[in-house]
Amino acid sequence: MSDMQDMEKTESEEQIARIAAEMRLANDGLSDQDKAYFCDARPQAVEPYRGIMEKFANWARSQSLWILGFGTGCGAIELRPLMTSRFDMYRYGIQPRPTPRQSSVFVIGGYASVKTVKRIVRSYEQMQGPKFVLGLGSCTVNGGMYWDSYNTINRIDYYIPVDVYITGCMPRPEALLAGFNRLKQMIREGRCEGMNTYAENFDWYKANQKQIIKDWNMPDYNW
Amino acid sequence: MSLKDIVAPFSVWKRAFEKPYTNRKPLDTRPGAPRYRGFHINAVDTCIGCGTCEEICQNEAIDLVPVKETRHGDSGLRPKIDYGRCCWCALCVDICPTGSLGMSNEYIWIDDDPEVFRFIPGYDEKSWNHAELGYRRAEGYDLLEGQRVGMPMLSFEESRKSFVEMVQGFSAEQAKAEADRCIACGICVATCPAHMKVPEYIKAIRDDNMAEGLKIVYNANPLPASCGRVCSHSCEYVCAVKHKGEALSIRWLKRYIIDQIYLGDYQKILDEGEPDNGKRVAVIGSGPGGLSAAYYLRLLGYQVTVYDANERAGGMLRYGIPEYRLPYDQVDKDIEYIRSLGVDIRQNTRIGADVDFEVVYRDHDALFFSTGLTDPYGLDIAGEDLPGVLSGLGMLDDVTEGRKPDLGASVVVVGGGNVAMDAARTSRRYNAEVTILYRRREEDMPADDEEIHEAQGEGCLLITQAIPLRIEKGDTTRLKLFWGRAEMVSDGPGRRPKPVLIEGSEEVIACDTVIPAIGQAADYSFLPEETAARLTFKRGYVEVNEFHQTAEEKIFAGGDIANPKRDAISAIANGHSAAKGIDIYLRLLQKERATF
Amino acid sequence: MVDVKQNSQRSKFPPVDAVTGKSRYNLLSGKYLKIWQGPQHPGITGNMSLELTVCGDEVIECKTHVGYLHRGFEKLMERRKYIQCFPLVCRICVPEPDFNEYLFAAGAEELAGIEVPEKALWYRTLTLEMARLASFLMWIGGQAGAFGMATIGQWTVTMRDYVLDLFEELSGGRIYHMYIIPGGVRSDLPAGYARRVEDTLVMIEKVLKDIDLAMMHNAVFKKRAVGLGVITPGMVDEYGITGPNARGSGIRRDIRKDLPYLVYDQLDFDIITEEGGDAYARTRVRMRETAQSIDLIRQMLRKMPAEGPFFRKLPNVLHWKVPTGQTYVQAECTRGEYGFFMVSDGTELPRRIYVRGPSYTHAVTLMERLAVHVNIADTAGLMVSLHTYPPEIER
Amino acid sequence: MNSISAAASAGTGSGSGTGTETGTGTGLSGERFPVRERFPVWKDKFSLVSSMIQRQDLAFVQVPMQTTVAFITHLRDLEGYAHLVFFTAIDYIEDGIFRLTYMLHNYRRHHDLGVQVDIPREDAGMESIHHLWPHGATYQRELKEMYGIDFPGSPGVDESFVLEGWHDIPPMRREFDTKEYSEKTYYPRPGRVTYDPTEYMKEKLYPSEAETW
Repeated sequence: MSDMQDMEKTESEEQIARIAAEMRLANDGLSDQDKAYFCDARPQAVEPYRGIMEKFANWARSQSLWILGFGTGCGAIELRPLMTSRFDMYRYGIQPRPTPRQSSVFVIGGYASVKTVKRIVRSYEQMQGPKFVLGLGSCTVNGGMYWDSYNTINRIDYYIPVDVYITGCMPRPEALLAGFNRLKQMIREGRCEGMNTYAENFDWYKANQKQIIKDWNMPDYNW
Repeated sequence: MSLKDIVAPFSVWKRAFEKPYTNRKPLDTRPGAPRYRGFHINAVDTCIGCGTCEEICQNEAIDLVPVKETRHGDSGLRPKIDYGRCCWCALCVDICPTGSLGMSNEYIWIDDDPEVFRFIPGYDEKSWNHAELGYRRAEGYDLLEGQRVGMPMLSFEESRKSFVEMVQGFSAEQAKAEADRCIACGICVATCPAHMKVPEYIKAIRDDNMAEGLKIVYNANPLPASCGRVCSHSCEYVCAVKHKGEALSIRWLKRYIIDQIYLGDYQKILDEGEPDNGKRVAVIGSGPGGLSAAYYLRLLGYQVTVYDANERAGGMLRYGIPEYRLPYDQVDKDIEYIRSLGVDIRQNTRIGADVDFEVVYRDHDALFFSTGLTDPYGLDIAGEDLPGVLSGLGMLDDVTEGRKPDLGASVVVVGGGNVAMDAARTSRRYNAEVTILYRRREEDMPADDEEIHEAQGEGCLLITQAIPLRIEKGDTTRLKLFWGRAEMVSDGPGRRPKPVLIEGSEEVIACDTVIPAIGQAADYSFLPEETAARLTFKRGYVEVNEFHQTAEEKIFAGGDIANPKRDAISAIANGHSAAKGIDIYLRLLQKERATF
Repeated sequence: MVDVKQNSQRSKFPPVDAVTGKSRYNLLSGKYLKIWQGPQHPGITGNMSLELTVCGDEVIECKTHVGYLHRGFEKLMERRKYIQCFPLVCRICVPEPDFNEYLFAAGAEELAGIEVPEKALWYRTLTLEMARLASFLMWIGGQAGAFGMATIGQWTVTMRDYVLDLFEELSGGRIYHMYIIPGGVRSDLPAGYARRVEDTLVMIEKVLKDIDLAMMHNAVFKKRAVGLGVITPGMVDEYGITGPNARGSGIRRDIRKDLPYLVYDQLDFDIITEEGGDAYARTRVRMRETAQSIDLIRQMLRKMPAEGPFFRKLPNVLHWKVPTGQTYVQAECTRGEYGFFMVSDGTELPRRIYVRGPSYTHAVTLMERLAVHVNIADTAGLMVSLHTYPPEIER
Repeated sequence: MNSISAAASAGTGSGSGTGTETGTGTGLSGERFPVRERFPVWKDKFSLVSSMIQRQDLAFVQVPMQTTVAFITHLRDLEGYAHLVFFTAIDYIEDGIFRLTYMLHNYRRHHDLGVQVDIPREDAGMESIHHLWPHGATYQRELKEMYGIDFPGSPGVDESFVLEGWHDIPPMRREFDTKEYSEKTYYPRPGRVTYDPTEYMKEKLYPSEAETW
């Protein structure tokens, strides 16, 4: 009897271990030596707080949007006027931050070349949640000007989840501000679930990313 | 480094007391500049869906989608813009031939769904649809040329002295420059009765590839030398470039291709057609309809015999159009090529008189007739049978045959069609003083605008809203024509106003000759009665199906007798359709026989 | 360290192994550290990166990595008609698109043998100088910001924004003007434009005075910029250095004077040079050229013809065949010699368009050389002082 | 400054002056470098294949592959063409060649000289010029990456420059179709449909087979 139980127990333990191993990321792009340095866990979807707490948290989040200071494309040029005195986005609770760890908003500044997509993915994954992505310019929607270029992607939403799109080439700083307002509104309504989408569809995103980033020499999830 | 370097930076603290540069409400207080290239607007009613915007868009951001009803000169398609592609360069606005496309100065469009950034400007409800401000093409900047390349023409002083062709034809540079204006939208193709691939042969001119051009032309029109001169060019009325000013000289460009190639070289370029399949088809009438049918039937492998009552082939092209518009050697060029393919054209063979219809009917597997309108309408007024009253067509016939018409010193032509203009201008070439009387207004005249213009230029006096009342013998001249003034009276909505005689307004012109040229009717007398009984007629026209087959399945008909458009190019198209129809009919028949 | 210095003196390159091409520094020794500055870094100009090997806080090897903004313009232009290249070219360099527009137009016009109306030449020059002004203003902010003086960036970027307002009024676009088209320009000046330009210039001049006090006479700035990244006159030809970077070393070269294009030969100005060849001298050159640009704009507004056409009709652009030929047109942009090498094979599509951006040599070869022995905190300042815009490097 | 009066005589065309030998108001005495006179000399020494004067300040010469680097060295050291403006290639796939273009500038004469050399496309390779100008190595790196032209001995020529992890044929080669590659790799957003006006009007206005030819 106890033998049987033992056997069952070991079986289920093995099962759990196997499932757990499957849940681990392979990190195939890394050398064995480097694998030890990096985490192999997957991103997890985050449960919202209960009731009013979540509402309060969302309000607080919407009031302080910190942009990652990464000008991925030409759209970055309109961030400068926004940061400086004429449009002064600091008064809206928006400010640039130098590192992904401190930022909550990633502004994809227009087109993204494959080389940049790799950095975008890396930076995005390093950002702490809750995090939001703003697609700036037509290029993020359907390739824009560079729809037939061999080196720029057409749709950023294949690689990272995007919350708000601002069309234009270039969108004026006002359009950007309006985009931030929209983002704030969506955050308050609790509709910006990009981060959870990413966690839930992690394999799909990862497959897309790996399809275009040919020399994958980083961990599968950069956390 | 000095003390100044330490102190100076502090001096700019004064800026702390200046008015801040910050815009307090940037979203509300700063609309786009008056010329801002914001979101697109489009006047969908002005737009003709030519697709030039799609053509120039380097981002392939523009699609053409069905929005309106398709009609001639308007494809019914309208641009739909993908803002996931657009770069707001506004080249589409610059090139738009109708000027319907513009840009508003609105620029904010934000959404969380990337699929929504596509819309049809002017059709989809958008806040900027009626924006006043925004980018428009500036005055003095234009990517398209609205002016035609001038066609070298004889001056009116010279032209009215002789029957030398008035339009002299483009030089190579002129043709290329004119061909360069084409935007290759293809709107004209639907309107051309023969659906000639106009943009393609114009491209051949640009590429200086005349052989290719000839092939494209002959694909739909076996009488291009004639058509290139006298076609009614309905294509030019719908040409997208016309919205910028003047339409392309499509007709003259076609003529340019033909003028560049000698008849002797045609055979090297054009397809000779299928080998003889042993079937025989008769064609009655060697006008454009008959010749077109004969040509395409020959290409399909049929033995074709053309019966024609006149001394020379060409029908109205030769006998109805004076030489200064269409020289006879050009008609010959077209006909000679068709003849060289093995089409048997029998002149001076009037059906019913020289050869029996029944014989022709029996000896051939199918029959196509396009005998045209040969019976001129009379004026139906008193004195019409006086000597000196000639029919317009009759006079033109005489001139073609080389007989000098007896016109006298002054001529009155009654009518406003092309035949009237031809009669007037021919009379002018015989040094007669010419007056043209027309019942309606000048804009109602069915003749081509340039015909009217040239007739007037050559010194013909045009009197509109004039109704002839009676003709009497003249005192010093041969005749006197009495006419009354007409006023235009509305004839119900959607119908053109009709002229009504103003009672008591009577004037008189003394003249030697009166030429009524107010239209013609068909003459079906060659048809035996029992055959005619089997065909159906409607208001003078033979009723035919889309393949120009009459109620009698072996008989096909086309040209002016079966087609209210009554122009050469329609007749050519009819002939082509009939050739296809005859081919289908005979092949089906063969199949049926094989199955029995 | 002695070894390192000798190495760098002997070689034009960061010391690399002749066989493997790899760095000679052994990172595993623990003596050196490799740091990536960019592409996600506030101290980098645009989207590019520097791979720095440091020993302590001294950079001993620098390698520039570009390509983050590569869109393959030259390939895309090979499959677009000439008129379709027109919206494309301005995107090659974001802060001053007009030079691209002008050079593309000039190249196409030269190949096609099209003469541009007199007024269009003035308008083109006006937009080029305004672009220069806008670009320099942004650069001044960047240079100051790289040395920790963010306030100046606040001023100048705002001033640049007023110039962009002028552009928006003129052309309908703030950043991508798409104003200079083959054949001329796309529109006339709006009514009262000259006045509004003048108002903006007055505002900018005032700010420039303040900047002179706050930056050029700032002990901190001087301390950091003087002696940083010295370009000796001998290096200029060797490294293909052009523009203010060369003029900062006392080399009198300016395409506007040497090979006058547009209406520069009708304007009164001098080539501005400074001695020293360091970041400070380059900053002075650019500050003075900003003022010169303002002066040129004023001259143009005064001398410009009021009447006449501003556009000459092209052949139908939908099938515009440019005759076979090749040409190279160049212009003096804010950073140096900007050029378009255009080859046409007589078809509707260009055979080859090569874009020569000055940043190409400045940001790669020159930066790799100058960054050696620079304090890591100054690399950003050095990078900015070379005034490089990555999109024109990789195109 | 007498620049205004000088302007009257100088071509004001936007670079389209086709070679009237006028002064340019730059303070440079006399006419531009009479490059035409140098051609025979170069022809003897470096077996020049052809030469073309595009503008008074721009000329192109073509040299054989063997003498190219010697010629460029000669130009740099003895003729004053010290500035390498750019170095690039043109793909003439139909002729099976790459045409390399070295654009050199002479600051004394203010003259540009494009030295062109045709090299076969198969196993394309060329002598390196990195020893003449350090930034030549950068150009060569780019050419290797974009066209697959090898420059043996050029530092870092095998390293990727702009692209990263590129496995296809070098993208600037003409046989590489960027649109096709983009469509198969980067998923254009679906759902677009367009109609050709000619075809659409045919469908609507004359669908009958009788009018189709």
